[in-house]
Amino acid sequence: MIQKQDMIIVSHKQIADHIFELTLRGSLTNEMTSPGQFVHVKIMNGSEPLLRRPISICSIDRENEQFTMLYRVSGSGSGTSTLSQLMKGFTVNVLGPLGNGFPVDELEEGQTALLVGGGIGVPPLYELSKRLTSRGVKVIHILGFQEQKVVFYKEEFTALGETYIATVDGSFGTKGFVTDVIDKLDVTIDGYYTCGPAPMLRAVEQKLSGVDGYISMEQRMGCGVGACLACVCHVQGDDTGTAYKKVCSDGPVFKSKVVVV
Amino acid sequence: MIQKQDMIIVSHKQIADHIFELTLRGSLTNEMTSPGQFVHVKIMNGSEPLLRRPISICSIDRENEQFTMLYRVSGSGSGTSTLSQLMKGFTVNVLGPLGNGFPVDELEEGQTALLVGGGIGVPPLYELSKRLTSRGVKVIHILGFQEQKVVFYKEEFTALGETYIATVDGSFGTKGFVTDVIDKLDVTIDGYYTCGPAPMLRAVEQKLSGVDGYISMEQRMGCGVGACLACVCHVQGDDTGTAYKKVCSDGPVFKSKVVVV
Amino acid sequence: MNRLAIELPGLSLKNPIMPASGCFGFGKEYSQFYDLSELGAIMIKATTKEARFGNPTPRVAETSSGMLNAIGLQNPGLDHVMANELPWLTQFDVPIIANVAGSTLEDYIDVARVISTAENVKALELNISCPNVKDGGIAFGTDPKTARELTARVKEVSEVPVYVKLSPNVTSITEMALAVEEGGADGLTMINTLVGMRLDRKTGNPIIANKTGGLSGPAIKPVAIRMVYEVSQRTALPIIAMGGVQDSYDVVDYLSAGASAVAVGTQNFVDPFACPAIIEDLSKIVKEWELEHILDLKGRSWGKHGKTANHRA
Amino acid sequence: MNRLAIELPGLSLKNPIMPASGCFGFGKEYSQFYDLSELGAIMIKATTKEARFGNPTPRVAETSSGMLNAIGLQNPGLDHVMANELPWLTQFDVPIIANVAGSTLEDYIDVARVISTAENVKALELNISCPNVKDGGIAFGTDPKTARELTARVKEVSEVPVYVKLSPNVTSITEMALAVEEGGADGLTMINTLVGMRLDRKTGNPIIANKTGGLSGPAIKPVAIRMVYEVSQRTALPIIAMGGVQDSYDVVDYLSAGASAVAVGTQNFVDPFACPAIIEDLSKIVKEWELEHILDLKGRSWGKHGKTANHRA
Ligand SMILES: Cc1cc2nc3c(=O)[nH]c(=O)nc-3n(C[C@H](O)[C@H](O)[C@H](O)COP(=O)(O)OP(=O)(O)OC[C@H]3O[C@@H](n4cnc5c(N)ncnc54)[C@H](O)[C@@H]3O)c2cc1C
Ligand SMILES: Cc1cc2nc3c(=O)[nH]c(=O)nc-3n(C[C@H](O)[C@H](O)[C@H](O)COP(=O)(O)OP(=O)(O)OC[C@H]3O[C@@H](n4cnc5c(N)ncnc54)[C@H](O)[C@@H]3O)c2cc1C
Ligand SMILES: Cc1cc2nc3c(=O)[nH]c(=O)nc-3n(C[C@H](O)[C@H](O)[C@H](O)COP(=O)(O)O)c2cc1C
Ligand SMILES: Cc1cc2nc3c(=O)[nH]c(=O)nc-3n(C[C@H](O)[C@H](O)[C@H](O)COP(=O)(O)O)c2cc1C
Ligand code: FES
Ligand code: FES
Repeated sequence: MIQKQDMIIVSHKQIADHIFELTLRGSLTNEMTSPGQFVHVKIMNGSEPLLRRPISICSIDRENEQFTMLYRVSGSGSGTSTLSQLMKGFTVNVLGPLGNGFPVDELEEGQTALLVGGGIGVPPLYELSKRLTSRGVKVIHILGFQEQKVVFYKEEFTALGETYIATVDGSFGTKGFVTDVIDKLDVTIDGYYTCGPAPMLRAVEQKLSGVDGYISMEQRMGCGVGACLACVCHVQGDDTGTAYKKVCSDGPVFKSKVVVV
Repeated sequence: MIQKQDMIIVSHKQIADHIFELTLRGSLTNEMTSPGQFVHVKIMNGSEPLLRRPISICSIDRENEQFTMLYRVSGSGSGTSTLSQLMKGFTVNVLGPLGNGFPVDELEEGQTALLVGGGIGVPPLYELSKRLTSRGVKVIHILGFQEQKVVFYKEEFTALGETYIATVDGSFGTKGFVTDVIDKLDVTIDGYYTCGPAPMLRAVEQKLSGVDGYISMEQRMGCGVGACLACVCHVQGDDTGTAYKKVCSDGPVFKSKVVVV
Repeated sequence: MNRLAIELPGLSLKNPIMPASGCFGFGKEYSQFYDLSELGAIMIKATTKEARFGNPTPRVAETSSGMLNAIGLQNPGLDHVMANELPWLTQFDVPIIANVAGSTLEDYIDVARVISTAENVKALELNISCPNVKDGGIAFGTDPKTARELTARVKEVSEVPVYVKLSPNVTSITEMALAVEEGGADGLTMINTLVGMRLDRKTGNPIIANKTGGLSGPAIKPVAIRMVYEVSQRTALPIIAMGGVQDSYDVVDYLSAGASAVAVGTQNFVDPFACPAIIEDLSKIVKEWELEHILDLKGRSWGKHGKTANHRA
Repeated sequence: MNRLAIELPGLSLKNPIMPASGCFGFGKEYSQFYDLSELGAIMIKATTKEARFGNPTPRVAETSSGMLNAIGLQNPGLDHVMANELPWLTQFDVPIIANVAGSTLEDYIDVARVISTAENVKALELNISCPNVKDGGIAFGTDPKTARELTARVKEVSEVPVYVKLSPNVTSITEMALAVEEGGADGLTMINTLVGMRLDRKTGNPIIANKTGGLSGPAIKPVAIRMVYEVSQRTALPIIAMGGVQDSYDVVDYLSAGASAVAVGTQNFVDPFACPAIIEDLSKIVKEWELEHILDLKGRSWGKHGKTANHRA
């Protein structure tokens, strides 16, 4: 069930250049079912900033009724920059969990999953990876970033499985894009999961076209619950031009080849 | 000199129903010269709330470079309600000191000053009273409030001189208005100083028409520095209708009988 | 007596609060949050004759205390709305106001004729003010003569009362209001969005794919209040007002300005529970302020001009 | 080369930033904060033939990300401005744009004829868009024919180039722009305020004594950007843009939309140091973005339509 709740800031810290890790506590956590879902965050009371911000759930701690999200501060004066100033003890109003996440039971114990993340698309793969590994699925992570100073969660992912980092400028890991790493992989992939900028998603979908996969989409949102039609995308193979999916409520995760990335 | 400064919240607490006491530190304090001046406070960065809030200086602590203001939270969603949530350690942007305060050297040692305040017009009289008493002027305070629960600074004023409280509903002190207390006073007043709602100011000016006095005006403001002409008032005895004074920069304190209250 | 109930042409409202068109879909999504029967009414998403995909994305952008949208009248088309959306809504005890859009006079007439026959559609809202599609009726919304004509023609075919939704992007909204009143409108809804634009700081390109969009939210409330204040004193038509409503005090403002009911748009996105929360708060206000009826507030801002007809139930 | 300097009809600007009329008085107050010679220009408070007290108070009210004002063209009158304000401003090395207001065609002509002779007045700004006084020229600002006529007549008497300040409260601001262009205007300034209103929650009465006021500040920026975007692509006239500018990125937005210079209004009240801060930040942007000139940004938002004349110094 989608709930709305003032959640308490349990911890809030910067973990890379412009990247923050925020942990919130509240019973809303109990509603979170699948990795890849997101929450819609109201940053201050009142009218400024007006709209909620969609942020992926990065990890869930049921026991302590808390979950963590990672977010990028997009510039001075942005909503996320205000968010980054809120301190432990304050509350943040959360609407969620929203949308449909990555299915974790499509792969069996012993099979291999490839998780491909780009930039601020990396966070939702973390809870996913925890779920997959706990089912005995072997995970390979390929994480792409612009440059070294924005790399985050390398240790966390490495603890769960093989982890490759690519940076566009080569300042860390492989120089280039996540697809450059995929090219060099020499294993059989039974399924893939990807989240990141659209060009990356397209490249991954194309490169792994023989494999079943899941793609998490991003789109500017109004309501986050399927009512405003701000976040629609076209459907592959639709001739009428009027078929559509809503990223917020039909997605954000779609089976590959379903929507036009 | 008027300055603009991010000042640090040194202490911030509620002292009566909806009434807060806020102490700020910063070198801007050194510019504060006369009691009755005010500061213009920007409550949050960004566009909401947009305008600064004019708040009187209540007391000045030069030694520690800090000053105190008292303010009333005017309702949920108001700027002052947001202000009241800011905690020790945060900063508030202050523009000031603004305007012209009460002259303290018009009265000699041994003379008697009557200080009449109404509601949230009481605060500036506190620094004024400290200055007057330190010059050996005898002060009598008459402070009017709506009801007991919004009464504040009774002890502080009492420590400086005779203090009468009037409440409209009689729940504390004399029942009625400050003018009811004035009626009962049996002393010679050498000068008066008053700040509060316009009807009170008018009543005081009329009742003490034989005495020299100073009146602090309130008006909705834009700029606070004399540029926008939001805060004008008419001038007594002006036939042209075009003469005016600006509350922010010509006032807020005017000699009695100068402006139309 | 229900002190919040209101009678307007075609509409018996439990309370003066309803979600604004385009901000509530056809109700399904918000039905997970509360019982839609709590609402005064529901203004459903604009319906056109044929299904429309609408504009390319991005379709929304945030601005200071506001948002821009250029959805572009995406909707499943008249037949689908008649066959699916409206029947689904009959499970709730709430009148539906059907927002009707089109590119030509005939489009409006065709949609109005059919949709006004649905059992739960109690009124039409002619959207002659959508700024986001070239053929979205905005031409009807800026020219008094065309607006009057359109209203009159739709009135001929509609089975239910017709409200006309006015655009704020005009020199005189009062002139438009008087024109549609002459055309036979039963009520007014106002305001639709102001045309605006936001650019990406880095590239300088418009953020919204459609370039311009409609500005809604608290930023436009002062403009909307002024227009309701002006129009309500010049026409006899009841006004359902909207623009930047966030809480019950905003509703009080609109009633004070002269509206008879109030719609909530953008705030549904900010808080999906906005409408029931406002309704609850209005009940409290009526009690605390000791009002016989919420419409005692109607037209308070007019000063000495006296009161017009009110619409208490 | 000064990468911020701009040449416009009558105006050699050190940079594209100037305070907007009515938000800076005649400069005296802000001269305590910084050297006014740093500014690109100064748009002084509207001047009318006779001294005016303006409207009763309260004259301002805050709204979401905006403010309403109804000052009512208070000013000391033409003679006083000529004898005191303008001579005082000659101590600064900054061109003055004189905002001219009136109730009749003759008023405008009389003020323009005289004020345009002051040595530091390098351009006039015809205020045909003040929404706050019944006789404040708004009639000129909403009717294209009258606006064209007024422009033409003022042009006949003015010693300096004439800019016309457009009102956003019209159905088509482009139509107004084209009309004054036809009338011989040398440039446009836009936008003036949107007419709005705020009510007191408790009493329901308008907060502003004049009832309605002009809405300014960040709330109106999306509307202003859209209008500049539209008008700049349709006229050859340079535009000095305004509406909700808070920082240098807002200036970038206006230039991208098609403006040639930018005025700062309400933000002066929020931060008296706003103008010099923005100018400094613009210098940084020019460097960081490796622009040859700030006007390289002009019209970036137009897409493939190509560029018009720019106004680099
Ligand atoms: C399903 C989903 C999951 C996401 N998960 C994460 C995450 O885990 N971590 C993270 O840092 N970011 C995530 N994003 C992107 C994040 O929503 C934006 O970066 C953020 O909204 C930008 O807000 P701002 O206050 O920084 O920027 P502003 O410029 O102040 O935002 C202005 C408006 O534009 C919208 N907006 C701006 N950029 C984007 C964008 N890229 N996508 C969607 N809306 C945008 C904002 O939501 C806001 O409405 C996710 C987006 C979606 C759709
Ligand atoms: C010279 C001067 C000194 C003042 N000193 C004090 C003081 O020491 N303590 C104190 O509590 N109050 C003082 N006030 C009044 C104080 O400025 C207002 O109560 C406050 O601005 C209200 O803001 P808000 O955020 O609570 O209300 P909101 O309703 O959010 O305010 C909206 C707008 O209206 C303006 N406004 C609302 N009420 C008033 C008012 N009564 N006077 C002026 N502007 C108003 C606000 O400044 C703001 O621009 C003083 C006012 C003036 C002019
Ligand atoms: C995303 C979105 C979609 C809208 N779609 C419609 C629509 O289909 N038909 C219509 O008449 N108005 C539409 N509107 C306008 C609203 O109904 C309303 O008039 C406007 O948003 C002002 O109210 P608000 O400030 O409460 O949102 C839409 C507004 C938004 C934000
Ligand atoms: C208090 C105030 C007074 C104004 N007076 C005038 C005026 O005298 N003449 C004029 O042309 N515009 C006047 N304006 C409009 C501004 O010049 C400007 O066009 C408008 O405020 C939008 O810019 P902003 O959002 O940056 O304030 C005034 C605006 C304000 C806020
Ligand atoms: S964000 Fe509103 S439908 Fe997806
Ligand atoms: S507040 Fe601007 S002149 Fe006084």
